[in-house]
Amino acid sequence: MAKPKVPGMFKGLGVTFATLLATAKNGADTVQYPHEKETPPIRARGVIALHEDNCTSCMLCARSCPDWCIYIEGHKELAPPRRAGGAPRKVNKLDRFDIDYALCMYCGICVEVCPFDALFWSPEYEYSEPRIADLLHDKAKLGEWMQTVPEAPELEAGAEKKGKK
Amino acid sequence: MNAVLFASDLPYWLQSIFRVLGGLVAVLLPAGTVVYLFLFKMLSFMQSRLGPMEAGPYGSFQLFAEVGKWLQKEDIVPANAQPEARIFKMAPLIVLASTFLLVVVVPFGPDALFTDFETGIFYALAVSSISVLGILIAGWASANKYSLLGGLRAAGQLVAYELPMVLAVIGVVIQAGTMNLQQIVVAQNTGSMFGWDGIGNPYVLTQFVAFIIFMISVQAELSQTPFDMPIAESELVSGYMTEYSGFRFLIFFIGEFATAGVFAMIASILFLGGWGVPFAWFGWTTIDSVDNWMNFAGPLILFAKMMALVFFIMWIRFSSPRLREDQLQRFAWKVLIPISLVNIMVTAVLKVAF
Amino acid sequence: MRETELARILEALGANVVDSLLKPNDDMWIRVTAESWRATAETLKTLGFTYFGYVSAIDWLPSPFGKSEDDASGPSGDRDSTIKQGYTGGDTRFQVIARLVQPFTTIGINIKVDVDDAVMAVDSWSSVFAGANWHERETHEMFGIGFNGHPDLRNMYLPTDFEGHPMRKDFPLLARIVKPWPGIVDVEPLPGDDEEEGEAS
Amino acid sequence: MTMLGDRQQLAYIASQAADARVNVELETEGMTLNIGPQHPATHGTLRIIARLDGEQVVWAEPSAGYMHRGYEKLTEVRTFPQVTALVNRIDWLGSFANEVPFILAAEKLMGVEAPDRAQHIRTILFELSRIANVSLFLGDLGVQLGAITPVFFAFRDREYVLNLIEGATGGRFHPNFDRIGGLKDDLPAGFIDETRVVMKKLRTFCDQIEDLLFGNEIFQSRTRGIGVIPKDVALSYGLSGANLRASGVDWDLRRDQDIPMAWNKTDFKVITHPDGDSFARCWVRLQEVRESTKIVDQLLDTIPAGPVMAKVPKIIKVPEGEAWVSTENPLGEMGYYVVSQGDQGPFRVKIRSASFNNISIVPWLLKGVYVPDIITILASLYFILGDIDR
Repeated sequence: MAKPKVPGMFKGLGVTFATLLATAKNGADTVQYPHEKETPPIRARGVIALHEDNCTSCMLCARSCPDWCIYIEGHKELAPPRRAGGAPRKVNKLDRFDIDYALCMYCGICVEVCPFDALFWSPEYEYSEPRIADLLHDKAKLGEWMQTVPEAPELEAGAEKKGKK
Repeated sequence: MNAVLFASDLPYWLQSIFRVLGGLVAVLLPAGTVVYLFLFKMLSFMQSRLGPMEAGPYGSFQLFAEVGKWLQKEDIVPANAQPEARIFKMAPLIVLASTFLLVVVVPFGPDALFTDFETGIFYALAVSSISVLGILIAGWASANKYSLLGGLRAAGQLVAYELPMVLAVIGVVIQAGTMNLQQIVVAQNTGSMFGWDGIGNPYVLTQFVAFIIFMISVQAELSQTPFDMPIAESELVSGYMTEYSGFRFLIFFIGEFATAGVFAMIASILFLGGWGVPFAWFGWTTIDSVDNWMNFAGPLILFAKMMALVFFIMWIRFSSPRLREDQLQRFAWKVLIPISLVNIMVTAVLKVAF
Repeated sequence: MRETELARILEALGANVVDSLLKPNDDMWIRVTAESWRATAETLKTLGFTYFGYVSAIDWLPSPFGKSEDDASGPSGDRDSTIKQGYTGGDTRFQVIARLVQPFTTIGINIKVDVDDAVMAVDSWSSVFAGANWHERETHEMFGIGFNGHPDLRNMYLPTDFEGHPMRKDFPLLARIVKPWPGIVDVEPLPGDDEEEGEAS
Repeated sequence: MTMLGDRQQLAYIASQAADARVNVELETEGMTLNIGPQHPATHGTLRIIARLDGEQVVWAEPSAGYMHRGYEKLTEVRTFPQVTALVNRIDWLGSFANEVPFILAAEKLMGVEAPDRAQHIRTILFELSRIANVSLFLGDLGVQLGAITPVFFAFRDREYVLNLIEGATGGRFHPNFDRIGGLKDDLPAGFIDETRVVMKKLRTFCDQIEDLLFGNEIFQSRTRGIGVIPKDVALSYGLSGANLRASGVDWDLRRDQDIPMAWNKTDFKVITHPDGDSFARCWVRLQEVRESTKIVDQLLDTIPAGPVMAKVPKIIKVPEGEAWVSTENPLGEMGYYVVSQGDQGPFRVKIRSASFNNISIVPWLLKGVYVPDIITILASLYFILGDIDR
């Protein structure tokens, strides 16, 4: 039915009153944060997790990070040969892999550019620190984040079947 | 209260202490409930959120938390307001004083009233314009361009809207035949509509135009949203209150909502029959025949009517944008005042005819 | 559609156009002489190009601090500093570029002009297009190109007492020099051949 | 749409003349008011120096630059993927819409075109970021004029759109989802049905705002006839987007330009308004949000299957050349002039953002206006500070 031509003021009052009843009846749209927590979607870029053994300290992520917030130090050492009689392999050992989340802008270039799939996104977001220096997550901390990395979500119908990370 | 007090012939100083405590309760209690119920809860529910929920069950102690917060905040006086720091500090007290002076004349029950002025409503309207002084002083003394603009706008607006308020009240006074608020309440509850005295004769029905004008002027006196040019937060940050902090801002904040409560009480006395229910229901004929329990039920009835009126004030405040000050001045002078004059004339003619 | 439009423009501007380029279903470029800069604006406006896009400048000198991956604080001796202009050529280091559009056919045209290194100034468009006022102020403070006839050529973004023109290629980007780039190492060759001896960081 | 009757215009001019006569008599020296970088009405840190005579503005001049981050200088030392991550911080409310013209310019230089499915998803996310951007404008408009409730409706319904964008791209505000040649990933499962539900919510949001704000007589008296911009002045200042369409210029880059996006596969109305005043600009934006929801619905029905990434080498060196691409961003026409000399990063990027031109008209517009109208006009022009200062 055509809406009655009510003067604008009262239509406005009607809208606010209707919202008052709606909120009273079926609850507010807001989430009471500390008590109820909203789960972020699977792909949310919360924190970067490092899978240490994949990393060969090839510095690709450090070079392509726009904010230069990845600091990597490694050294070369001899690792036992793969095959029994083969020569010992020279392997890059990772000493230090820090990401400074005070500088990071969560663009995701490092995760994408890493040729060895050592970096993953995890939707974890509750890691704020009172001291800004503690935002420099070292290798161990980044390793801990690995447990929170979810499986890649399955894709919408009609998508090519190659779910990248 | 008078009867109770006089009967036990307490020394005069003890009576005045009771009166002071009664005044505090009569002003702060409505202010507290209005702030909690409307500003915290109703506003949030109208915006599909729950409002404060942390302090106490359903956020009931939020107001005490806020008061605590403001009290422990530093009370800053701007540097270049130093020469008139005394005046700067005095401004909020003037605004709050006008509220307390206003509540003195409000009757809560047949005997439960502070004073019974013969010219009650005349005194109330005169006293309510003191707050304009406080706001102008606050705007000027803060030595800040935005509060100066806010203060000047407030001066223009509050003066402009006192006229229609006074003229609306004259309509009621003509119909009631007296300026004494107690008599106005009695007149409304003993009168009868066309012979049927089922609901007494609340002036909201016969004086409906005056009621609308009075409510609009109250909205403007409190500088609530359609008329909140003085505290236009999107332009003047918060008008004359910008430079205040700590418990001075608390006084302004409490003043704003206490005045809303007290004005709503006066409006309910003038138009909705104040503390009384139609006397015919209980077979009372005059004020002396009203039973004693009315002294306790009266304040509650007045409180309920006041909350209903404040609901309307706040409802309009939360859902309408702001008028520009030349538009609201034009609205006051060219629309409200002529209509209230016409209303006075019509009431006078009808008063003479019947 | 664009061909006829370009022909109409060339015939209207006549000698002022030094060079023009039309990329099929892409865009049109013309380069005009410095003296005819304001005249071009007026004639184009009469030809229907009433929508003012922008006015800016390009500094064609390759940056002495090297490309994004090189080490900015290192010596800049071996980097080539030959100036190569883009479309419709040009022979000076600085070029002012502007864009106008016909609102109803959305045909746009990019107009370039060479800024003589000695003079470092071009006529101002603010009398023809009011929007050019701000753009020219920004170009002046960023590149140091003067605009004759501009009402007030104050700084748009930078503080009034800022010396130097940041968008010039030889203006150092301090962030790169102050903080050494974490990737300055003899970079490990791409992971394909891991036998090759590479000194890690 | 009501024509602004010439009676109304005459009344407005008469009232201005009357005030002018009054001012001449009581010649008071004016007051310079800094609507400073720290002010609730400027979306970000814009400072307006206004010389007042009483409540009326004699002369006003915005001074930008408090948020200047030097984007064009930064792009000279960044590679193309890094610039995409950088560039969606210019107009941070509709940030996916910033990446698209830059990536299209790079693709035009490379001679690569994104596959059909990628173009569809790009257009959907483009329209979603427009809805997120403009719905916040509708709420914020209420706050500028004093109504408290619309802004909460705006934030509540915009949250659904942001959750959609986060679900698909990973970032609510800075998706960084575009790559040269296509998109980083495909849509997560269940995205299409969720979007349809959200679009219905957005339409009810538009009706609520229309009842709450646009129908209100006070709102109309505050915005009709305020800040009137005639058509030719708008064109010569280079205004774009809803500000231009509200002055009666029927020009929408989505319909009039053929760029490799999926707009030409949908039919939508381009809304114009003859008055050119503040009310017209706000009204045009409200209708555009409704049109955007219709566009997204049509696109959701016609998404083709297929890959989302064209054949592009991993390390991209864009061949030499210059390209200009501009799209109809939520704030207006945003264009990139990318000059590349065959490296991993661009040689020079000229970022033509919409709000820079939209705000350059403010000195002309604010002459002889009341102080509250400054806020109304700024609200109706709708600029984002990052867009002005780059």
